[in-house]
Amino acid sequence: MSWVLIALAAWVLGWWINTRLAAAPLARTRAGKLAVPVIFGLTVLVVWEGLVRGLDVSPVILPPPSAVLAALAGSLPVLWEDFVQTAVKGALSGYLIGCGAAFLTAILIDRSPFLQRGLLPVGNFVAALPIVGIAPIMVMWFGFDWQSKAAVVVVMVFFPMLVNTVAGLKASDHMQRDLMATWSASYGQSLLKLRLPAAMPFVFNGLKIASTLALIGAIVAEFFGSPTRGMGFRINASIGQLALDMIWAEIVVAAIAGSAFYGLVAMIEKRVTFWHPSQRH
Amino acid sequence: ADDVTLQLKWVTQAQFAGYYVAQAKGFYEAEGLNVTILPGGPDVAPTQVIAGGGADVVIDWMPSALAAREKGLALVNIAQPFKSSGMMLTCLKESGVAAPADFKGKTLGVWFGGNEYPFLNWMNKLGLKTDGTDVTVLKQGFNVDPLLQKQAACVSTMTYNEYWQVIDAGVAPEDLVTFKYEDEGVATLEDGLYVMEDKLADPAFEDKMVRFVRASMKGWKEAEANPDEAAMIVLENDATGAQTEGHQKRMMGEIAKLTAGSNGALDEADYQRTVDALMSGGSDPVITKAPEGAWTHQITDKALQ
Amino acid sequence: MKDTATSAPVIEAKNLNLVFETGDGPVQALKDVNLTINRGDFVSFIGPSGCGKTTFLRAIAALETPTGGTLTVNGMTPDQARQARAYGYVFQAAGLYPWRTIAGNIKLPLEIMGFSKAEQDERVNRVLELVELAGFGKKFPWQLSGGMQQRASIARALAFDADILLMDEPFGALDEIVRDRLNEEVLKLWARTGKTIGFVTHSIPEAVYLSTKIVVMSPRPGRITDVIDSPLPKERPLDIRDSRAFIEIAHRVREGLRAGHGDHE
Amino acid sequence: MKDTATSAPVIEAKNLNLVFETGDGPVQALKDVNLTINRGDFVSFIGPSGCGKTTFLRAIAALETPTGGTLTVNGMTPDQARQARAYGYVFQAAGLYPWRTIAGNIKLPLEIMGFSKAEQDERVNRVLELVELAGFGKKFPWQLSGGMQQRASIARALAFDADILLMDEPFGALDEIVRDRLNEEVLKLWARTGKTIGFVTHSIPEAVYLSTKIVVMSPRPGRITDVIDSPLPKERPLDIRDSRAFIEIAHRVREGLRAGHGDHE
Amino acid sequence: MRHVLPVLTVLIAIIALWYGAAVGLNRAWVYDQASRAGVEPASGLALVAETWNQERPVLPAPHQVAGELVKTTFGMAPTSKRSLVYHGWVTLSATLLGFVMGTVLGILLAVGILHNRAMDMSVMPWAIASQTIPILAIAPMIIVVLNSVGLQGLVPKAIISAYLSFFPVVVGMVKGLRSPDQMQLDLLKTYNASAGAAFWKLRLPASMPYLFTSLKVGMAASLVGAIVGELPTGAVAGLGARLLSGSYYGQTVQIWAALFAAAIVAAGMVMLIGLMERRTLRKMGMAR
Ligand SMILES: Nc1ncnc2c1ncn2[C@@H]1O[C@H](COP(=O)(O)OP(=O)(O)OP(=O)(O)O)[C@@H](O)[C@H]1O
Ligand SMILES: Nc1ncnc2c1ncn2[C@@H]1O[C@H](COP(=O)(O)OP(=O)(O)OP(=O)(O)O)[C@@H](O)[C@H]1O
Ligand SMILES: Cc1ncc(C[n+]2csc(CCO)c2C)c(N)n1
Ligand SMILES: [Mg+2]
Ligand SMILES: [Mg+2]
Repeated sequence: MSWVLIALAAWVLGWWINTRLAAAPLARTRAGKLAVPVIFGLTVLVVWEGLVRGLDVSPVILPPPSAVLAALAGSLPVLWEDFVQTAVKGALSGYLIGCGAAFLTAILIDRSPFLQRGLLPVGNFVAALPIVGIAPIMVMWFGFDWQSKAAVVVVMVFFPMLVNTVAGLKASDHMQRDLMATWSASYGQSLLKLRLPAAMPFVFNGLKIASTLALIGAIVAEFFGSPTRGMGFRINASIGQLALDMIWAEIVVAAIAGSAFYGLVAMIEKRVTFWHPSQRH
Repeated sequence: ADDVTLQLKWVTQAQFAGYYVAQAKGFYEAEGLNVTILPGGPDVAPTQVIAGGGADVVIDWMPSALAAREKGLALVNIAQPFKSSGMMLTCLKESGVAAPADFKGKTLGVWFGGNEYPFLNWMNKLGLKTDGTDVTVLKQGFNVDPLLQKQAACVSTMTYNEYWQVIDAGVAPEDLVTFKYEDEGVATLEDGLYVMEDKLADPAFEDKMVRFVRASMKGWKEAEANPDEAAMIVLENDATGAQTEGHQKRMMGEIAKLTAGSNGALDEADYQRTVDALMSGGSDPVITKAPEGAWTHQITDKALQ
Repeated sequence: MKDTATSAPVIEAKNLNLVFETGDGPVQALKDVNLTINRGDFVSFIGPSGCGKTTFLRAIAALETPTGGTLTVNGMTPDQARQARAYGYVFQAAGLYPWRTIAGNIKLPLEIMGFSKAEQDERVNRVLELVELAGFGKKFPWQLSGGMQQRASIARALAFDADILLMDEPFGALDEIVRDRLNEEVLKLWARTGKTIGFVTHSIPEAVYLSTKIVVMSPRPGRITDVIDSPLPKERPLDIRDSRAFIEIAHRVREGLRAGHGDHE
Repeated sequence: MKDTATSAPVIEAKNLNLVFETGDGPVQALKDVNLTINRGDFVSFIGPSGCGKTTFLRAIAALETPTGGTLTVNGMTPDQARQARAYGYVFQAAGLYPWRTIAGNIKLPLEIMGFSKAEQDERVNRVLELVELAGFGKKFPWQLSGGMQQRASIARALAFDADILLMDEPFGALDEIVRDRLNEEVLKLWARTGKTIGFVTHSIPEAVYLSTKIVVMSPRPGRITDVIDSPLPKERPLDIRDSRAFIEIAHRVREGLRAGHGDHE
Repeated sequence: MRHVLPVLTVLIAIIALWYGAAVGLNRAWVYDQASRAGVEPASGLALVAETWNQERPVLPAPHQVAGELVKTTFGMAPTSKRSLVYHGWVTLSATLLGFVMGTVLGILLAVGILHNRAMDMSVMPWAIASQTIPILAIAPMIIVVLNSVGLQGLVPKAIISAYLSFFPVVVGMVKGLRSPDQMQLDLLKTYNASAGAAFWKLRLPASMPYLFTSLKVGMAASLVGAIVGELPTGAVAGLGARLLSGSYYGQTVQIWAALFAAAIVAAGMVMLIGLMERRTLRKMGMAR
């Protein structure tokens, strides 16, 4: 029971600190911007630990964060091997191929409104195909190693990226395009000097959406066949062994890697689209 | 009537015909039971379900149950309707596998999620490392595609199910080589009934289980006697509508071979063989010490008298 | 029509019509427009909101396609003239590219037209000076006030030597003083280079002060109601605006406008 | 200062300072501004772009907080005055809510201030008539021309009886003829209601024509360089603009502006 | 409709490619079968015909999928367990419940983020992190945990759906509620409007286009959630179960039919939202 009280107290304390912190001038500094979510996260962890212990939840249902941390620290080599297999080989390569292909396709169909009108509705339809359905097919086609995971990721990220890039290529306003016309700029020139720069905020929107999808796709695809390593494999195998601490350790790795990747894309976005009003304030 | 929830290890199919027959023929009702049968699937770990209180009794394979017990989940086998193991490795003849000695250098499909232990034990016995140096292990999905696509030389199959899927896919039996775990001497106990140890101490629960096992075994024997009818009962209970009559009838026939010879009571020799196999896992045994109290005749004794 | 002895028609519109097809029916933006603009003319367009001034300028620059009549630029179609890079166009809003610095924006047409690097830099500096923005080349557009952005966009149109300069309310957002100064600058530039200039404005004094020809338009459908040739000399100090002749023309323009305004805008 | 015998200070600024903290250092938008506006005054603010006109108006309406000096409105702080709903504000752009009809937009402040339904409808009709938009109440903003939108936004500010009307370049986007007409309307309204009006404009004639008091400002940092009390009578036909007195004031304003322009904006 | 012809063209191109791919991918099997039987493999048109009509093809031909779809939707009573209508409805009901839950949660979070700075700073990074967690991995745990507190059937699936659909709604609504420009906000300030009035009269109406866009994304995510949620409940019923059992028995035609059924359901729902969007926005005068 006391653990439950500790959890409650931690919640109140964390909330109080954050409210104070957010109101303070510190909140506008980089440290403040980092501290608030970190404190929020820590609060969640303490509450979780307290509730699991206090309510005596079986570790085969939900392990306490301390156990997860122990598993994390105790199996770093395995986690690293899984990470390389799934995140680097599967997700990253799929992300690069998928986003790159979508970007090129967007530029290719850019000149044909006919193709765009035809491809985008069909694209939206394909994007609605659930990955859990695509994954077994990809495993069947591309084998059980990382190539099939990359293929799933390619399918997942392709359409969000395509739709965003196509929208972005239309984003330059009329006057900016007319200006190019008065200079009699060639198609390539106006693409390079006007429409691609103007498309960047949209392109990055697509890249950000895709960045959260990629890792999930790779992990899920491993449920449908894989070599004996990889984050999805480990999670799947650990369920049978009731090693929930290991499952959560993998989930933590996935969340950190996913968030870090998202953050990285957001950072590059800030650099590239420095001129956009949303980046200025 | 007393409520009982049973968690199956897999989707609704003739593998679990006994319970569906008992349900359909009113055997449970006659014992004053109201039984809910929850189908399983590749994403369902019965051990986790029972730990979470989602079921009173689960069907699981003994390796996985014993591993869970060592993890601190006190599961107890109260009945063992399956006498023999139906697991085997099915290989394409053209891949050049004729005997276990040929596994070296090949890719083998294995089920994970708690079903990998018998395989690992066998490989250990053969002295083959599974980390890719001797054999390459492929975590196979739900089906036999890796074999049909020739991504693996052999895949895990059950005599009653996946083997027939290979056949149905158009591969002639002559083109296949099969290794039954039973024949290789590495068989472990499959579908048994498990409950939580602490609950067994409760006489009311014990009584409920006695009645449950009694009715279930009656169902099994009924199914063995009338396999076609049993298969149709299973078919009626399949909510996905994906099963076919032919496949289920054939499966029932195979299942009957595995349940034959069991009256429901666990054979201690079988249990010991399973434990020995699991403990002999070399550097990485499934269980590290002989389990205590992992099974009981408490229920079957009363149920079968 | 005094000292434009070198009169050669640069822009000729004959019975020009332009109809926009919109969701709820066609909109006649230009109706039977006849106008000749000679080399070296400074032509102002004035008229109530929505009368088709912008549309006419855009048609000249081949940004809109007339639906009737003929329009020639230097004897070519507007589109051929566009491909010959005959135009410098200043839009109503500045329309700078936010990801390029001011200098970068001015360089843009030069890059597209393939000027050499050295030439680019030299021209950028020259026009920046002309619009009094020297020293601001490295700033980004949003770091400048609205008026400065407007001037940068004028500089951009001046950087390459287009024969024909089309300006759509370029000084709309500026205060009177800056506006006066830029009016003087444009006049000087025009006198020096002999460019042909088309200029849209809402300000009567501005139109009269700048132009050799004032085109008064009326809306719905857009027609030319009056073309006034200015008797003012080419040399125009600011205080010419207090002269008799000036006030007379302004009056005539105002009357023309008022007539077109008969019905509420 | 002739017939404003009922002079009671409505807005009083004493040594007002306002500094914006920006990424690259502070920007002094207002410096030592001293100004008294009496009840019933029509005050125009004129000055080069970026001199702080908008900022001053915003400070009066409690949309910006001064960093020094005092500013009182009816003896209260601007924020208290805001809470007492003392202001009607017309922004530089029309700023209509696109999802509301013209009538709906005008109703907005009335809803917020809790007028009854019947009262709302009655007032909407009255002000629509006032700005000559009767019959357009059911249209959406984008179905109107820019000038009409601007008038709708003026109507919105007039719908509730704020004592103080603050208008930031309300006629910037209109052509001269429409502008003249609206100038007359505003003058009539002011004469009838005796409201206190603060009015920002770039047009010298407009400022002179409308105001009882013209405030000339200079930039960087924003200071008041001249406050001119107009001797023009309250009754002002449009052709008063050709009168001696008018031209003299206009000249004085222009001189004041030019002085402030000494350094480039 | 100016979309019909282009879409048709693209569809025809895809179908043609698809048929071609079916020949390529299914060919190996024909050869295998022939060599196992010790006969010459078919060639030319006979080969093509064989690759397009296999029992368990690697890639089923379009007509096989279409046939299965038609057979299982129109060919049987909607209440039959073999009817896709039945399974589609099972999935759809969880999708809709989850969608409603996720949307409400998303909007509440967005309102909280808007009005509370601490929430703004702490919730967003974690909302992003939450979406990087592989849902399929924790779905079984969610099901088990909910099961242990007595929740079964529709609700757990809906919760997983909601987990996936709240995120696009939060992101879109935060953006939408913040979309009014400074002038629009200042206007209300001059009226001394309360935060509530600002929300109802300005922020909410201004956020409508964003809301509908995120609802469309959220609906698709919801459907994926419902399907994922069906896997660990034991393949009982629903399109997910259909996918799974199809996969389990290697019935590719059934997988593809279920896949298309899911996409059709999603597209239908998204179209419905689009319809509501157009009606609402037109009423608000925002659609021209
Ligand atoms: N792309 C278009 N589609 C349909 N109608 C248009 C289009 N462009 C302009 N119009 C209509 O054509 C008419 C003329 O427009 P134009 O922009 O030329 O007016 P303007 O004289 O430049 O007005 P302003 O002084 O407001 O700039 C207007 O009635 C306008 O509504
Ligand atoms: N929010 C702000 N942050 C920083 N600086 C600002 C801000 N608002 C205005 N300024 C600066 O304060 C000064 C005065 O601006 P203000 O908008 O009051 O000018 P203005 O006289 O209204 O000009 P205009 O005629 O262009 O409307 C300018 O230098 C401007 O850059
Ligand atoms: C992911 C996955 N895990 C385990 C099994 C093995 N398994 C457990 S019960 C059962 C009955 C088969 O009819 C089978 C095969 C599988 N197939 N797929
Ligand atoms: Mg125009
Ligand atoms: Mg201003």
